[in-house]
Amino acid sequence: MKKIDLTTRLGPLELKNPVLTSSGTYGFGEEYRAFFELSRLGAITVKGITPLPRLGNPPPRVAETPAGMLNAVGLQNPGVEAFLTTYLPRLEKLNTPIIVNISGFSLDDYGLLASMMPDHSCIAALEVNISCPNIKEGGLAFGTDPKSAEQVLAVTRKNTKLPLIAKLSPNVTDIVPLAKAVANGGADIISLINTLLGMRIDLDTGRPVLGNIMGGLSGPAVLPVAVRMVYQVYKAVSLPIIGMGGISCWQDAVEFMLAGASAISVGTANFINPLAPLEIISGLEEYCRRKGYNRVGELVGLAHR
Amino acid sequence: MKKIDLTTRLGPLELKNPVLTSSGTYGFGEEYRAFFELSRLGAITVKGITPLPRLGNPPPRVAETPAGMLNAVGLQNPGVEAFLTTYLPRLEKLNTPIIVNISGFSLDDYGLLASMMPDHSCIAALEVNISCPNIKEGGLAFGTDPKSAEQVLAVTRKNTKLPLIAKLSPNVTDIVPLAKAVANGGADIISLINTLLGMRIDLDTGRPVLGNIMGGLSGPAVLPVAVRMVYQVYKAVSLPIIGMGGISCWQDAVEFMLAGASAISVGTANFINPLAPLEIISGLEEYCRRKGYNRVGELVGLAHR
Amino acid sequence: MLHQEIVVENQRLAREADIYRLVLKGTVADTAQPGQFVHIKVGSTLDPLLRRPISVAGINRPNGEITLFYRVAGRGTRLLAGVRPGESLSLLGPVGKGFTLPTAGELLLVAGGIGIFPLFALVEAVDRSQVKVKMLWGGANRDFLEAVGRETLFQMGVDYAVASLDGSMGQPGLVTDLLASELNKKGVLVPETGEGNLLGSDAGCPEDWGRKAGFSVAACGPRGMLRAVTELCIQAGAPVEVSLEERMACGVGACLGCVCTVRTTDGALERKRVCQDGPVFDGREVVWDEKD
Amino acid sequence: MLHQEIVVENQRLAREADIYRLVLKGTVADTAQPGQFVHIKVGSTLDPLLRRPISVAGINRPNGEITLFYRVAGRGTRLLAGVRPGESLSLLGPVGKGFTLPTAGELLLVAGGIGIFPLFALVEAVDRSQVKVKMLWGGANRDFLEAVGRETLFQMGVDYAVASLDGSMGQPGLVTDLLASELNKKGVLVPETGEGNLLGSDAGCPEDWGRKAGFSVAACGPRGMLRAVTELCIQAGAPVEVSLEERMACGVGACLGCVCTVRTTDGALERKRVCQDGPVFDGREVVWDEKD
Ligand SMILES: Cc1cc2nc3c(=O)[nH]c(=O)nc-3n(C[C@H](O)[C@H](O)[C@H](O)COP(=O)(O)OP(=O)(O)OC[C@H]3O[C@@H](n4cnc5c(N)ncnc54)[C@H](O)[C@@H]3O)c2cc1C
Ligand SMILES: Cc1cc2nc3c(=O)[nH]c(=O)nc-3n(C[C@H](O)[C@H](O)[C@H](O)COP(=O)(O)OP(=O)(O)OC[C@H]3O[C@@H](n4cnc5c(N)ncnc54)[C@H](O)[C@@H]3O)c2cc1C
Ligand SMILES: Cc1cc2nc3c(=O)[nH]c(=O)nc-3n(C[C@H](O)[C@H](O)[C@H](O)COP(=O)(O)O)c2cc1C
Ligand SMILES: Cc1cc2nc3c(=O)[nH]c(=O)nc-3n(C[C@H](O)[C@H](O)[C@H](O)COP(=O)(O)O)c2cc1C
Ligand code: FES
Ligand code: FES
Repeated sequence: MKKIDLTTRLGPLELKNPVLTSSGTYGFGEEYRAFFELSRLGAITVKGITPLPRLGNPPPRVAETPAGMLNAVGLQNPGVEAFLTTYLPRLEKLNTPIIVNISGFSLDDYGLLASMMPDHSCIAALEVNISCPNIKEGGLAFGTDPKSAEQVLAVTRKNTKLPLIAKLSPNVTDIVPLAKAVANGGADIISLINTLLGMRIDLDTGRPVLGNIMGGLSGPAVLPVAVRMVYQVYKAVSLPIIGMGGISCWQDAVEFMLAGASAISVGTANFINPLAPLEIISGLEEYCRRKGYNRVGELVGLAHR
Repeated sequence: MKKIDLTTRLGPLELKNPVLTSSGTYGFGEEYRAFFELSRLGAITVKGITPLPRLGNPPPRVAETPAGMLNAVGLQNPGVEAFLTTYLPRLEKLNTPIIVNISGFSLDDYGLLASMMPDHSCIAALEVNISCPNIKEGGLAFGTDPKSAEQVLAVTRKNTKLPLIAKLSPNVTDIVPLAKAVANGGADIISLINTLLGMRIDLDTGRPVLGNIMGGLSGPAVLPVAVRMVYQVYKAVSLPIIGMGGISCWQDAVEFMLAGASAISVGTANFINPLAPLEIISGLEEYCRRKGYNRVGELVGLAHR
Repeated sequence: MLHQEIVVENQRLAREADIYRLVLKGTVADTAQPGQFVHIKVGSTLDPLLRRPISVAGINRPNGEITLFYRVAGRGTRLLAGVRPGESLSLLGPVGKGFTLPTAGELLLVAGGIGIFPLFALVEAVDRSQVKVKMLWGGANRDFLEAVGRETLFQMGVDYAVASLDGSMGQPGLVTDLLASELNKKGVLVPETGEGNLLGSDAGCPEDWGRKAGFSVAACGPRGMLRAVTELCIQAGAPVEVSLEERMACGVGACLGCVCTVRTTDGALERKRVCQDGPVFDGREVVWDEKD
Repeated sequence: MLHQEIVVENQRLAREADIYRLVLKGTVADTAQPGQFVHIKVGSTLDPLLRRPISVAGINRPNGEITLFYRVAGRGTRLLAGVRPGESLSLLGPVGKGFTLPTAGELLLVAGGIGIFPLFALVEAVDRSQVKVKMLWGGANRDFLEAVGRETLFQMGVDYAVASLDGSMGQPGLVTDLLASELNKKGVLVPETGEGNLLGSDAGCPEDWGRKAGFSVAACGPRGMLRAVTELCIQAGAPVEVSLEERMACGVGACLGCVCTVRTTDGALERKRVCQDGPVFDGREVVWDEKD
């Protein structure tokens, strides 16, 4: 059986394979340790970290939708200090590259978070979340205005040597100016998509289901929107892309890579099938073998031919 | 059994019930005649009409997605003249209010289309489509820029006395400014949402599935996004709303009405269950009865309490 | 148009080929015509969303039964394969414009792979005391042909010839090779001029030999094959009907999702709906290269 | 943690109540504890998407079987009801922190409606030669109570009292009325001061009577009931464990979707995960009014 080269280069970031798990869906990794050896993952992206601890939004925080789900967690996290002292040491033991997702409410927040992240630990990159729809104070605002997005990346860049991933929001009229802006700001990699803003109403109570009224839509339902945005960004910007949004099987992963993603990330699908990332790794390998490719990287962007 | 008042008032437009069928999914009505008496519908919205006949996009034009579908029909239609001479007389016979969906590539197009629509026929209103994602020449551009959107409505308003429905695109950062703009332009009613831009790639060919590469996402998958936008527009603008996007059963319809829609429209669901509109009418009635409402209109916007 | 029909049988024909025969009892049988299809809701949830079109392959009016054959191609047909006798399925149909039924002369059927299924219904429907029917059929290899329908063909007692790509059954090669020999035998095949494309109009048809000879062709299979069949029939001046496939949504002509491009008699391009204006089209009007 | 288990039985208990008993054979039984749940994939497609949490109601280690009871509440449980013996289901679990198993004294179980299911497992697990167990159970009416579990309770031979809203069975009223009488009988109930809310801390507990009296309470049911039970237990100075429900996504503690608000011993608010830190919580720590 031919061996397929799965290593993946994303600008300054090199990974053993292109399959990641997504921020907010994989806790701090440990929650999924019972299912398989986590070091088999390309990387783990941890829950969004803010400068101060956050309680997040009141429950209910999740609602099901056709082939998707809404969440309004609201960035519940222990804050950067507890993250560094309590969680990071445990993450070191997972023996996998860690990507830390950072979220701020001001430019200073992003600068601070970036400056506090050690560059000689398991942290392989920072994912700059400018796109969280579940908080009122900012987040999404940074992600919908190209100028602000550029500034966030620039201030983050100034405060760390770690590879920077800019995570874009799909809640925009045109994704391309945003992608260009974060590239100008100094992003090394672009990840997309975060969740689409949605809501549901409970027929019994007549009130919105979520405690926070609106929430972020994820899961298979959003896949066609995500593939489209990866395709558009690949065409317009030369940075490598981490594609996500609804990926639940290797076929989905191939679709994202053909559209232009150099790596892919599994989020909501973990909730249904914790083995999804592993199945995707072997599915990608098998697809390359069947199609006669030697490296998984050869798939990237083929749909643009 | 208590009789529920289903009549629905949308500004200048009064309908016998709040259940419509959506443009592009219901042909010119006749296609669904075999299933039930079409006069039972609140109204039928016909396929988008342009000044000149259009062949539309090359096939494939549809692709399935999780709980949804993409279409890239590209406004295939007979053109306004054939519409008036061939189709309108047949529509008269359906004995149902007809809403004509009009699409243009310039302000003049919209003005022309509006001026050509007779105001003493079965045509009960014009739906001004400023949001079609499947054509390159315009359409979507009008729907994403508030100023253009306002102009389109204004020029249409000047050319007809018929009630005007502005159909908004969900492919925008913020739906509210668009809704305000069409209100300023002279819209009587707002309908939303049109389709979300998406794409799929075929794993066998490695190429986009759709002949037009990208297409519009519709069906249950988009429901949470649509409900959210109806909720936002209801809060911000005082015009009545026709809600649509993924409605496939009466529960979905109730959700839209609670969010703020005065009427709802069934699109993709017709393809799976041609009886869906009828089932929704009786489901709405039953829900009102159970909850103790006398008029279906009492549901509108309740989630905002 | 909308029917809830009871599954009488849903059985795999052969391990290797993943082909199922599905027999349904209900009212579609009353009106179904060869070449029409039914649009089936698979599964009870919102995913997969759309109905699946499957051709009517057998029509048993007295029993109120239709027979369908399907290949497990993806998620939808896989779900369909799990349905058990006694359960019911929602069908929309019968839909579409079927094959013309000749009442005299000769009918040549040309099938590629599983394209044979709708032709079964045509064989059944033709009055074989008046019309001479011959089936030409091509497939990958013996296993496939055995699994898919050799037995059925045999039982129908219809004259047939097969071709297989690997030569393991019948003549090695394509079904269009069989057709070419057949037309040659009849002496109606115009030698190719080498001047290229005869498709898309009657213009290229030098003489009406085939039509005069009183035979017509009905074909179903992959698009490439249908194109080749049409080319041969144009050379032979024979009427040819082809059954096209296209991805479908509504199945009733409302969404314009399933179009193919045709050239009308006045030369203009038009987009016709495979579900309603077809799936059976005159091969000559089809524009085989669809570009914009 | 991820198991494919075989359906041994999946049977409706009674027409009117739409409640099913599901028996599964596999390895969850080896480690499951009363109060834990399994997270079940219903259906084979992407809709419905999320797993469904169902409490473990019976654990048969020797046979490798667990028993679940579920009410058909919506699309997911309706699909579950269609699963047949011999088919298999994907389970994630057993998940969560279950009930504390007392080894002496008295255990009062308080169940509201279908909240009785997880308590069945607790009754089974407690060593009743050492611990006195009594079940208090409330439901709408006799039909419901008969359908859901009177028979099971009877077979377990556990001491019980029931209350029904319409008085058609047992004492008319709420299960919390039963609890109040029980606590009164024991003489541990502090008369209400009228000074309001005792919830959310131990501060309001005047004396540790209940604890000293060697009995504890475990409750499962609607949130309003659990709150009332907790209030009574605080008045009685009795330890109380409640099993909470919240909408869930991952079921493993990763998504923070299923939180409830608790007040830690130092008075700070915290959001704990029902799936992992619960579903069983100390009633006193739960913040029953969740606002922001
Ligand atoms: C008029 C008509 C009649 C048909 N009759 C038969 C028949 O008698 N027996 C039979 O086995 N099949 C028939 N087909 C094809 C059948 O409809 C598809 O194989 C089926 O819809 C695939 O569904 P799926 O969910 O299993 O596969 P999917 O997962 O949806 O797709 C699997 C593969 O099938 C292809 N496909 C999907 N939809 C269609 C479609 N509408 N037409 C063609 N290819 C498609 C896709 O390109 C994809 O590669 C017919 C198609 C049409 C249009
Ligand atoms: C830890 C835990 C243990 C449970 N144990 C049992 C049990 O032993 N037996 C049993 O019958 N039910 C149990 N439930 C409730 C059960 O999970 C829900 O009834 C089920 O998920 C509903 O799914 P559905 O698709 O049928 O309904 P849906 O269509 O999803 O929803 C129907 C109704 O159920 C409610 N609901 C949806 N999800 C949940 C949820 N996670 N928790 C509570 N309510 C929900 C919704 O508000 C809605 O009104 C438990 C829930 C939790 C959290
Ligand atoms: C419960 C939940 C929590 C999330 N939290 C975060 C977060 O903290 N930061 C972030 O950048 N994205 C967050 N996301 C978004 C995901 O990382 C991902 O971009 C999105 O869910 C789309 O991928 P999916 O469809 O595979 O889930 C969250 C998603 C979910 C479902
Ligand atoms: C096949 C198809 C064709 C459509 N054509 C039009 C159109 O011509 N004009 C228009 O305004 N909307 C068009 N739409 C959008 C629908 O009217 C509707 O806004 C959208 O599909 C969302 O509703 P649904 O999810 O119920 O289908 C089309 C949708 C589909 C699926
Ligand atoms: S499938 Fe809708 S027009 Fe043919
Ligand atoms: S359901 Fe994900 S943390 Fe509990």
